[in-house]
Amino acid sequence: MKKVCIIGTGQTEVGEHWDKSILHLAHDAVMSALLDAHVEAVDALFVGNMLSGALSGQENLAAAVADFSGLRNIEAVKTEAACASGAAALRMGYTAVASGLHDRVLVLGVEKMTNTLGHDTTAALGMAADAVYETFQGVSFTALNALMMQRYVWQYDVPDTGLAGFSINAHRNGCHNPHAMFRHAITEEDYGRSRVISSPLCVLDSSPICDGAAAVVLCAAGSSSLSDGSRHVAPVTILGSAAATDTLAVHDRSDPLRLAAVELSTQQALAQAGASLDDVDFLELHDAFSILGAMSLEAVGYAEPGTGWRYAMDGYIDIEGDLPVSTQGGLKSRGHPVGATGVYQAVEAVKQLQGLAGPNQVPNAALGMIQNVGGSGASVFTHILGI
Amino acid sequence: MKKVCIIGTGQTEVGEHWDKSILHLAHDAVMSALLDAHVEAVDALFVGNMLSGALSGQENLAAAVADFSGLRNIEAVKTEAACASGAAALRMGYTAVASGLHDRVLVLGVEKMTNTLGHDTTAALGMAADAVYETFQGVSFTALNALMMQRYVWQYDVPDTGLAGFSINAHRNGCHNPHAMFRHAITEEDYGRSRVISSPLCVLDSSPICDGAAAVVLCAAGSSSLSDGSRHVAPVTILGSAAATDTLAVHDRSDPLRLAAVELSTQQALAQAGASLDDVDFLELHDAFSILGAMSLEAVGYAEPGTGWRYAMDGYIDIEGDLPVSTQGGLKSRGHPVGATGVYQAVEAVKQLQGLAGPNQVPNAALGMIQNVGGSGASVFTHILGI
Amino acid sequence: MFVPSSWRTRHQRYSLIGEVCPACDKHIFPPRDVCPHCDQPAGPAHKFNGTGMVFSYTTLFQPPAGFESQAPYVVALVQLDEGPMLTAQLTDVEADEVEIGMKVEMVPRKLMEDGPQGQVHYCYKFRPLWAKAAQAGVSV
Amino acid sequence: MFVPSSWRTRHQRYSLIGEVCPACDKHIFPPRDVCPHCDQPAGPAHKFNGTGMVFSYTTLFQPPAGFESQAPYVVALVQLDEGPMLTAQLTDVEADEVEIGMKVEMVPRKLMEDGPQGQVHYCYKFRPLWAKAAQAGVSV
Ligand SMILES: [Zn+2]
Ligand SMILES: [Zn+2]
Repeated sequence: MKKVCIIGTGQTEVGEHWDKSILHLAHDAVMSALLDAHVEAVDALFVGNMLSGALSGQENLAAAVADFSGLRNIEAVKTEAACASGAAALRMGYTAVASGLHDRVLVLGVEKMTNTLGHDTTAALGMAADAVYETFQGVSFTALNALMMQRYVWQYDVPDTGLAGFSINAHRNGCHNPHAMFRHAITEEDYGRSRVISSPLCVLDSSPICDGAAAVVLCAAGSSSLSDGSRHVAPVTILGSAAATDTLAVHDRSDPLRLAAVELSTQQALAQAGASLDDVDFLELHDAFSILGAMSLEAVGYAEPGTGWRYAMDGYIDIEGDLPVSTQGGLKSRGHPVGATGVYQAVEAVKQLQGLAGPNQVPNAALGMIQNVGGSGASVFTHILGI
Repeated sequence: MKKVCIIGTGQTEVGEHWDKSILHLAHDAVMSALLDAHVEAVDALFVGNMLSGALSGQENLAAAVADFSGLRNIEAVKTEAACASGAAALRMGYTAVASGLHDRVLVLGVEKMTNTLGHDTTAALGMAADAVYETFQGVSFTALNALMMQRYVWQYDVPDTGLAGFSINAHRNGCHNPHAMFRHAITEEDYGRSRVISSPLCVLDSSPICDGAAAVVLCAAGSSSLSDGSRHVAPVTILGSAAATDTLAVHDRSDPLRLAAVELSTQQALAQAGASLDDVDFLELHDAFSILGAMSLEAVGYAEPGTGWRYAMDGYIDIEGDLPVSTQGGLKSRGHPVGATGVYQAVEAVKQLQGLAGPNQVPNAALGMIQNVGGSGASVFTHILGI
Repeated sequence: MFVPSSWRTRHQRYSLIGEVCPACDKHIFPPRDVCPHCDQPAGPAHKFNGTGMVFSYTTLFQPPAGFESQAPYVVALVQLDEGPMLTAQLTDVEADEVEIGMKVEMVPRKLMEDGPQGQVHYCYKFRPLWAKAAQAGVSV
Repeated sequence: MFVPSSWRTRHQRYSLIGEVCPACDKHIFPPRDVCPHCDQPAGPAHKFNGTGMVFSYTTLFQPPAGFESQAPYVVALVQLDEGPMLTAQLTDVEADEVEIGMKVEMVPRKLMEDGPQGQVHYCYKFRPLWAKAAQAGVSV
């Protein structure tokens, strides 16, 4: 297999883009990434997206994006793995280049969520869960996370604002990310006063409904694309790429508080990269809800079961901490445009590794892990990037 | 790149499976393919599907299928390229094995269309076209094909039942395919009397709304999977795989009667296979509508522009003809369960190459081309299989 | 919910019909083609007795489309006595009375309507087990 | 159609606002970020004069959801005088009077309603060009 590099990144601000269609958002990210990579054309386009059908009435999305962005006639495919659709596209792009099939590909994650009313969007997001035995019962996607959180808090005796640390950290980091949706800090008191959406889960446990698009250009190491003299930053290498699944429904897991697919894909990605958890300088995890932050820290292997929440409370995940997490605001503060999130994580990791992360720069960051979770843990993709 | 073989196939009967959910259909095809391949496990699952969200309320589909079919914890991704979603999954599976990333993968195409009322299904299929500038105008997907057909018939002076040959051929072949939805022959008179859906396009120009699932097991040549002594048929090799796109909207093409992406992907697939059109022993083309049959024969290169329809009238595409087309009934007679179709084509091509095509066997078939078209020509995947 | 899907799952939703695996004897709900415990073909139908325990619960204040008029309502992960867990609404109980470990029993109830002219969907819900005892005039 | 999408495309749908490419001078409809002819950034707004020719047409008898009450109706590929082609309904004309090559002109018309309480959507439709002449009392 060929070594695969990321040679350019692009991203739109995450937020409510009432004036932009899904194709306009996609185009903005595509153009920034091509510009950043100093290339005009690519061999193929992989688009991560979950909800273009439900929320924009548009399928055949990858061809639509290629057409609208002037990438005429190239191969274009959309990948769907619920909230992990973006990382799925990254992995398809990685595979296409690693195989030698293509020399240079573009990976795009895009989601347009502000086309519909709140409860329609809520229902559409529910399609990530079991349609008959979860969603049909009136359970929202948020409620599934609330069910995990309620049990977690009970089982591990977590105090009232015990999970606040993930959101506080995310918002602190998001303040300095010009592409983040929320750029204000929050306190434990704010968290404590936050409105409950699905008990015990509150607004400040939850990532927002938003629009966004992010893109990366991949090419094979040693490719002529890399030798362009005009490039002034070092390319980042994808050292590990892995995917795993778990039961679709939370209730079908022997332990609903264990993210088995996170565990498995982490181990596979680390093995491929020849790295251990100690080598990871920062972690972009899938903090769509605080509880996923805690359970992910445990499943990845940094924390024992039931202790993940403590790590967020004692500075461990700060930019200056042992393991910086969600360094550009994560899903909570940067925002979680569902199918785009996995590619935002890649864009942010590239900037960390290139030393371009601004006030949120992790000192001497050489190895980053990014993790994108689809559904309540059913589809998980882990990538390890290095410089 | 590694050489990729197909070592097992599975398919459900195409039809109206009121008693089966999308997951049950998927499971049936998955199990048949694993059984046929004499393997119990695979490394990854690629699922081609367009409408699971709109018509079953289920996304995260690949994880759902992996879970329901007992393929627990493996990588699973859904690919969407409208009606070409199945071939997109085949190409992703091909790439995963060719790269060396996986030794053995399962490619599934599945569509469940009989969950909704006719006009809702019609609207859902319209998502393959431009949501704002085509579908929103009240144009169905069928109507877009009717627009191409009307112009074609006018521009090339085609007689009233001039395009009948594709459907007649498809139905003749479908008679002998136990998995086909329609197993009755039709005549030119039947065609002439057929009810008009969108003028001049009639029912017998059009593939049916239906359910179905098909699967193939891929593995790397030289893999231990291949040396299983219990296998009694030779594996088929994927000699060429290519993808191309065109404008999403028919009205955006400089020549709306030219399928540019068909042309491009055919040339690329042939080049990779080191083959020419003369080497192709049979062609599974995307005859969702008769007009696509005619235009495809032209874009692939067998017929001059405006003459494709004649080839279907004079025996050229019969099983005994120069270029057998839609040898198991094609989309018209076997049926077109949208995202499953590309994988049905692969299953049928494998059987032709293995000499297992029964009454529809093409003598000495050694090289077959299969082509899957998404939207009105926007996404096209061409594969060349050989034995 | 789509009408054919509603029809296909009626036995599960009205009567908690699942399976017992012939290979490993584990109980399975909902029925599957493959046993999730031993990967063998799943087995003959089994009607669950309908009693279980609340594994977790939540009160929804932002319901998805179709459930707007019911909010707030309580949804739980219920572990059935025979083993499997499922997701279901709780009924006949105030949100603040629910706790993890609470014994519950299945009752078929109206779940939702697909709009004013649409199909009315029924499904299992669960209520506190003492309700049955209380109805029978028996103390628990 | 989704309300924000309807708002975003109002100028195109009510007034046929497209673009002229500053690099290659070609006319573009609908507006795009990239010129489909020369791949340069697409250009300033251009209001199309609204006349064109039927490139192809079809009468729909099986309409998609939302258009049931209108069927049968005629949809055409219309080539605008300035070059671009678009897909639109024909109006003020019987289905059997339509032919390829027929001159047409744009008229804004009601396209559909999102249900009895939903938004009413307006859009360009096209009618035979003689209608304009006839209204003005001019023979063509
Ligand atoms: Zn078992
Ligand atoms: Zn131009």
